[in-house]
Amino acid sequence: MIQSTDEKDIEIERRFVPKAKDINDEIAWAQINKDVLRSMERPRLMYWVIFLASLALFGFGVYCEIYQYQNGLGVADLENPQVWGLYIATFIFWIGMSHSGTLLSAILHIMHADWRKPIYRFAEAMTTFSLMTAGLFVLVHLGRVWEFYYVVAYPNERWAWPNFNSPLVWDATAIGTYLTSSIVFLYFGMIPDLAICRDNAKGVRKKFYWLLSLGWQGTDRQWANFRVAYLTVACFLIPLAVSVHSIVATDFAVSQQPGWHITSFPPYFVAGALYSGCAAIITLFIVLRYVFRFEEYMTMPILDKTCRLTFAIAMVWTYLNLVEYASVWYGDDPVAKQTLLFRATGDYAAYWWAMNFLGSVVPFALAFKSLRNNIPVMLVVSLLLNLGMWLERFMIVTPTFAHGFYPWTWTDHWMPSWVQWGIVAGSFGWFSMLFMLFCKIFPTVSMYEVKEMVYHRFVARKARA
Amino acid sequence: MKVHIKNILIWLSLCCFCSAALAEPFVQGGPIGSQTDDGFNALGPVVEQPIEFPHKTHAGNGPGQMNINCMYCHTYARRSNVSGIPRLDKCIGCHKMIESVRDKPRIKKLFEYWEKKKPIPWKKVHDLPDFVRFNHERHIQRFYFREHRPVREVCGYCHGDVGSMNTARRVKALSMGWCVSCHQKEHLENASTTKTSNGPNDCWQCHK
Amino acid sequence: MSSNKIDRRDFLRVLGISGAAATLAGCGNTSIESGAELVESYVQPEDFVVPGVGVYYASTCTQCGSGCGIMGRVREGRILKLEGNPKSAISGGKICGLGQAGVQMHYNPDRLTKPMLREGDGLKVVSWDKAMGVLNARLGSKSTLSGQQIAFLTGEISGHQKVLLANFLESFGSTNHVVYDALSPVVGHGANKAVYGVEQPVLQIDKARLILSFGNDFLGTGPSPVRMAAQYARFRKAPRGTLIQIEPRMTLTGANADRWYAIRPGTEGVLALGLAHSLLQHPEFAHSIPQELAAALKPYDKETVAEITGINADAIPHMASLLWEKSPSLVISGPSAEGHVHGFSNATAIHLLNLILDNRGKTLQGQANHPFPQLSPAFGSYTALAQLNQAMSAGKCEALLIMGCNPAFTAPTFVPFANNMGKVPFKVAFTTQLDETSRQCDLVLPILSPLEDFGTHVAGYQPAGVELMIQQPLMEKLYPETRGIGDILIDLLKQRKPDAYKAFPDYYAYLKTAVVKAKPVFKVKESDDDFWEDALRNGVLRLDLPPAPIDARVAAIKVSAPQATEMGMQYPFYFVPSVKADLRDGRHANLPWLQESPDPMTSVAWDSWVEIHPTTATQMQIREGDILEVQSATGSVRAKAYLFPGIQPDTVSMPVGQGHTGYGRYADGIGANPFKILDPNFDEQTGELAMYSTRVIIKKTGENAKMIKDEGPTTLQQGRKLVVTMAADQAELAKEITRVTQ
Amino acid sequence: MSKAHTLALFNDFEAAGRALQELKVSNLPGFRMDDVLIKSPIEHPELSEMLGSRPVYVQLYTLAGAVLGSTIGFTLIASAQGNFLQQIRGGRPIVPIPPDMVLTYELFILIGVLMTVVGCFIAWKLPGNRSPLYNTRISEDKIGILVKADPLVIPKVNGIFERHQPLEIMGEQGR
Amino acid sequence: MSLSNLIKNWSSLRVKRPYEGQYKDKDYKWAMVIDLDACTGCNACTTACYAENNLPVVGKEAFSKGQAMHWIRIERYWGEGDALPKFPERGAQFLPMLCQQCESAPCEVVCPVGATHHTPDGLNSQVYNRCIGSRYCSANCPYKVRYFNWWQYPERAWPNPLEQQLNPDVTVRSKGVMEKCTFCVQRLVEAKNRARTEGRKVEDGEVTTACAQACPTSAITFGNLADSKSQVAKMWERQQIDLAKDKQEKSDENMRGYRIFEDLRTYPSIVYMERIRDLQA
Repeated sequence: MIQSTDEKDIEIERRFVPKAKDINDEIAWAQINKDVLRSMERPRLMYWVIFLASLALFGFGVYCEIYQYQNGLGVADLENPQVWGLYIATFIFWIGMSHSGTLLSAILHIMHADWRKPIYRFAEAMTTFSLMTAGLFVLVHLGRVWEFYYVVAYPNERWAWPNFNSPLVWDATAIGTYLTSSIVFLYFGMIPDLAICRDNAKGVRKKFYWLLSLGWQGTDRQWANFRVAYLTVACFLIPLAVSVHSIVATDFAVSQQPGWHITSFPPYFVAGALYSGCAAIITLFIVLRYVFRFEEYMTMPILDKTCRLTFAIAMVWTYLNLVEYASVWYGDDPVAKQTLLFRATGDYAAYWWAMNFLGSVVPFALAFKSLRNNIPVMLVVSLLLNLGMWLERFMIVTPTFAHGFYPWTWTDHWMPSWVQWGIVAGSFGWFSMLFMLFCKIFPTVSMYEVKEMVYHRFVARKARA
Repeated sequence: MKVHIKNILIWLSLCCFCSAALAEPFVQGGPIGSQTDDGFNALGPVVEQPIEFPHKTHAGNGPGQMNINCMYCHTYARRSNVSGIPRLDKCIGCHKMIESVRDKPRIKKLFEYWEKKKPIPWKKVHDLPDFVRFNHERHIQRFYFREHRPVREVCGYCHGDVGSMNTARRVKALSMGWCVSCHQKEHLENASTTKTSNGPNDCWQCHK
Repeated sequence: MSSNKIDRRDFLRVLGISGAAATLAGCGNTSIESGAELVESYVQPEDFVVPGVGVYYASTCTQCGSGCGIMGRVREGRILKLEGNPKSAISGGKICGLGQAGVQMHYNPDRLTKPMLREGDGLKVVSWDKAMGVLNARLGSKSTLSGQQIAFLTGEISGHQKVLLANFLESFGSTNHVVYDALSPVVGHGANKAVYGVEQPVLQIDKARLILSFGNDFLGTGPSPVRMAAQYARFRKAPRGTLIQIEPRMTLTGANADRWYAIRPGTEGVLALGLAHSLLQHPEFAHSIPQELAAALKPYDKETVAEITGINADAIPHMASLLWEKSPSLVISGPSAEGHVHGFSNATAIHLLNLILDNRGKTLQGQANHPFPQLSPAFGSYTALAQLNQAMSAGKCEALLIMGCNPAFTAPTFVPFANNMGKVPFKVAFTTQLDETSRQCDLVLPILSPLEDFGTHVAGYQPAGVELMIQQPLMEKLYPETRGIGDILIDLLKQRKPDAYKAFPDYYAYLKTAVVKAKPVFKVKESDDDFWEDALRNGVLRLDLPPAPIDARVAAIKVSAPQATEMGMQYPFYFVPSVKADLRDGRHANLPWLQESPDPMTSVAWDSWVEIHPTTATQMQIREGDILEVQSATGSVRAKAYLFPGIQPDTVSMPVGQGHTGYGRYADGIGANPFKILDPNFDEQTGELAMYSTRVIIKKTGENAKMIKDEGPTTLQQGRKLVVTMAADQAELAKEITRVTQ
Repeated sequence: MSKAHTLALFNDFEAAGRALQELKVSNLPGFRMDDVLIKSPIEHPELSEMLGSRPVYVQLYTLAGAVLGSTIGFTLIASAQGNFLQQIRGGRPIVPIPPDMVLTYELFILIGVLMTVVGCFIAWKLPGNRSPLYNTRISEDKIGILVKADPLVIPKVNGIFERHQPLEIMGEQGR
Repeated sequence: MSLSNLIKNWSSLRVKRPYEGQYKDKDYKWAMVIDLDACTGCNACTTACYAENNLPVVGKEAFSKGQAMHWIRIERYWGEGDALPKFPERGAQFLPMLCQQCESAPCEVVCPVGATHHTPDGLNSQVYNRCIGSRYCSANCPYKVRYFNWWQYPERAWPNPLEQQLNPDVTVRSKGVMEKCTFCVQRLVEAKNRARTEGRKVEDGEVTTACAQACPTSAITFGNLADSKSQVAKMWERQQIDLAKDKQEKSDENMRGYRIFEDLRTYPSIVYMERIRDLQA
């Protein structure tokens, strides 16, 4: 019973066959191995350009952080009450970015959307690295980073525990859980591919992959357990991802501050997270496709699908955004209303309007097929969407501080100092550096899943014929 | 199937053990005054003092030792936050009467300071961090004056058996967990009652 | 104080502390360290000295002339904090911010620690022997100086220091004790003297039901702000009094007024006469003043007055009606009314209202008769400085001794004091810290801070009875090479008049003897030593004396026809220098707490600013933070604009006290000095500088900088219920439980 | 009794399937279908089905982990909150249920995920020796069938393999 | 210990505060009344606080960036109503704003390390050496009365010998630590210890805060709300303010007491008394 000849099965199969050809299903499996493994060898010049640029950015960020560490957070021009600045805004941004990996690998996996297969690996890597970046921001943000271990719940000679009521502790736990689970998920799903690497590597690399592949031989027992475990972890990961960003939202929503004390914040944050993550996937899709010559795998139809998904999420976000405004506007809280009005008309109005434009209007570019298939346009659009999403976070954090409950301490014109910008830029460098390193060490395209994809399509096509 | 259930049982018991260890994380200290090992012993460094003061001779209760009450010299302990170092004229008050040891090098040094009217630069042995407010007065009042515990026991709980040392040396960890381990114990309110209470658990009682 | 009568100075010496250094290690260090720090250890302390326990000593605050009694908290030999001394009626156990900062003057990092002698262009550190050698050579027994060749320039000074100083000058045959105060109260004193027969009548603020204040900032910069604030608090309790303040620029007192009127600067007298005119319409008051005076008031009808003063015509009869409804009332004049060319007549016109309303003896009383008038303070005046300046310029001054004032900073441009100092061959400054004036001197002697030195003070304004305030050291001297001014003077006097002073080994002995000599006045039966100990313990020697009556010299009040001030087109704005209660004339600009303490009205700190009315600013298109050039006929300064609604629209205002150039790290380079743009206008009667009569023009420089202020971008409550105001007729103060001071 | 291994490599699933089918019906003595392992670059459930039921127990571990995570999570957090240094915060109860639920939820997931993976590793019998017969082409595109059987039967098995055009047959003496 | 404690005291660990009559059975509940009609805005309290609590002087640069550290600040508002009047005819409105020591403080819940919590005396405490500087408390404070050490002040603010003025009873805060008004807890602890040694409770008037002590008009009254005979308790009662209510039911509308942002359910410990202006004048 190797292939189904049953008419009914074919019928069902056909209904789900996409019109566009996601991938060339006649591609040889050996070719897949060859193409992907090639990406881990000597790269294009562009790789080095990106890598060195990231390294330089990261270096500058490190310099800023050392400067800030030595002199105190005053160098960041933070003040009372503008106490968080870009750090928390960017923290949320990176946390949000991490949600795309889960979306692609877990949600779409459960829903059997197999077009995700060539691109989910790097999305997952993005999840992991953006979480690591977000974690860095927590540390950068702390006034006494050398005492950060006070947040960790462990028995100690002080007999003191963290405050479990604090959303920041929930944050720490949730992010810790998410990071651990993402790394486990990324690694676990990579084991068959690591075996491929092991089988094709030499020397130290072989030892390395040998160790990591945990003796994978592709036996039926391994596959069966692997499938179940992978699916289970994926199922865990979906509520986890939702909970993580909901918890980040509670950082704001549980407080009483105007502009934060909004019930719809958790779904709003989750939608924003998926949105920015998808936009980032488009960006990285285009970059990887070019840098590693993955045109065969990261095909235009897949980009098209990703863009359509992004557009759908953009509309969800837009809706939730409007819900937020509406609930404040029609709510009975004059202070919250005042803060909303300040966002729209005050010193930060330009950013607010830009955020709404970039977040809700620009994604309409994704609605046009001709634009979707234009790679340079998509690169620009995805970057703009990301900028919009970053501005969203900035507009959540800053105006509430600038125009909160207490008029005496309003800071209408506050802007961050170069140190903050430097650290934010450095975080992008750090992320992209890690990502580039990952691409050199691990297969960016899931070989075994692409093989599966190719195989199933091939079989289905033959059956149809 | 069986092997899996066995594995799971091993894991479960391991986790239960861990959780019990975490939920009940700390061993109890001994009762106050006991010199027993309460798990918070930490021998501090030897501190070089300007005069190597023999606590053993003054406060020890062995033969030939004088067994002086701690608070005879450390007079501030019962009325101030700090126990204080004895004032110089206190030392001189006795030692000008004791001719027999007058020529000992340490006593000579003492009189040198006295003649110059210079205070002796004693160094702190039990130096708590600057954000901690430890009140000697309250502890002495509670355990010495109301509960009538022996002075060696009351002082010795934190300072160790000073009567067996020359210059004092820290023997306890003085960590927060140690303080709390004692504060959470039930202590008699005074000598003539069975009513007990524990130390304050208000952070601002000790942190300033 | 102690049983074995150990001497106070011995006590400080014998304490002999080691290891009392304050620690800066904050909360960063969590480790237990052994042997890193020293224990506080004593040689032979008093029994009550317990490490870890603070002890309070009484003394006297010298931060301003009010003479508040203070208590200093001393621990481990260090003075930590000052509180009010409840035994003194002047402070009543309270203290102002200025007084609190006394410890910072004492611990100031820029304090002078060693004597300095001029060598070429600069001052060089020398030993005391050398410094005293120079001083003795010029002023000692072999001195060739005599008579008015020698001048001693001080700020407001009282008590035995003043006596000693006079004795010192007298030994040269000189009476040249020049007292200078940039914020001189002399015009007001003169007007008081002319109308009431006393220089400083006691204001019974708490007894008044209505206070009408013409620019008198008695809560901020008055003669005794702490005492008056306490009285003000009682004034506001049931039955609640009403405060009306009339001034061109809102002072702290104006900010607390029930009704605040902005008046055109210099026209306060016109308004007062207008009010008098209005009051005389009332039958009760119609015959309270001589007929010819009443006739002279005829032209002061409300329309005329309103046009001149810029105050709504209807407000004048309204105020008058309030004045006759709420009796007893109290009408007071203040510096902004007095600092004009016709300031004296402004003040007398204001006093006329009190006479009409018959407030004498009710809310306005004379000070108790002074048993020791020689200790009373000498008040500084501009004229004294101008005369000295003239003498210096003419080369008649051979030796100039300076203490406690800084004319190089505060003197206006047309008194080139700093330049003329060059013409004086020998200039000595006695100071705790180098300032602009002492930097010009040949010899600078570091004196003890007020918290290290003995002294006595008698406040010029004695609110209840008479208090002789005792100042005593609160800690051992911080720097070994500093000496008390008293000791230096005694040293010199011993050379000048050996017979009279050889009995006193030092100033302490002199002071003790002098105070003990006053024992009979206080009618106590203790021994001399006990009396002295008690005086030190209490910090104050009180005499409960009845208030003296005051006169009503209506004849002193001259009424001319109402005149409008001319509107100079070249300099369209009135210029009102404002005084910040913390910095005064700038002598406290070196104290960081006071620099950081925001101005109550604008919340600006660490800076100078130009207050300008929002309407005017809108017309001139000035935004907050625009750097303006304020130019008078005399000079110009630059400062940031601050849009301030509490100011008369034709007026701009700048705070004095900033703009130092040689007064230590906290004062230098902060703001601008508006003393330097004051015009040479003088009071017609007393010849004093009319500080509030300068006219300026405002020029935009096109630059803009961030305002250094505490408040946010809004000055409104934005609908938050932060400060809620209740109408007085709704409040039921009598039913409330309140804390009544004293 | 020692067993021997043999591994046959096939070009595609069809060939491997046919070979398996034949093995299944061959009823060779000293050979059990349980001892057959398929090694393939991708999962092929239909092929695995032919080997008979091979249950997966990973879910059990998941369940155990999830239960443990939630119970430990709650007890740990609540007892830490209820220790001697208990302090009221923000007027809330000292042991507030909603925040503890949030944290319990996270621990439930964390330990669930970790136990799942650990369960999978246990099912893979890690750390243990892998079968020595392996060909790197399996990870590329070939399908291998590994048979563990009585050494005497091995030639017969190989014979069956030979009938289905294997690419290669590897043999080795096993334990 | 903790697990058994949890089981033994489960019901008490589940109690929410404040509840009515919460402080009747307690020894201390520190509270304050500030009479805005008596406050003249003179800033004496601010300077007194600097002296008592080792507040660093941040200097011109930091002050201009809004990094000032005044635990008690005097705010000045202008009249509100039909737009801004041409002149502020009724004077300025001064408001001394300090930590309100909320019974249900928004800052306490959110501190990740529990550096701020509620003491049994009803104070909102801040333990400096526990603070890691996440600044969440400040973000969540509606009154914005928490101040963060943006710079390493110990070296900057007290050049020798200014550091000798430092109060040894109060920690000098290093960079990265949040701080705020403590109601001069060092004085309270000292008074309580003294009282306990003498076997009594702290009496009314025995201890007060630096600001209340300095205030020339005695606008600030400080005391123990749990002691019904204390001045503060009497004032609260007469002003008809109940600590445990978020909306006061006053039978006498003319009583001036109110609490700021009461409707946020922070249950502040400071009652302000309305400023009075004679509108006939």
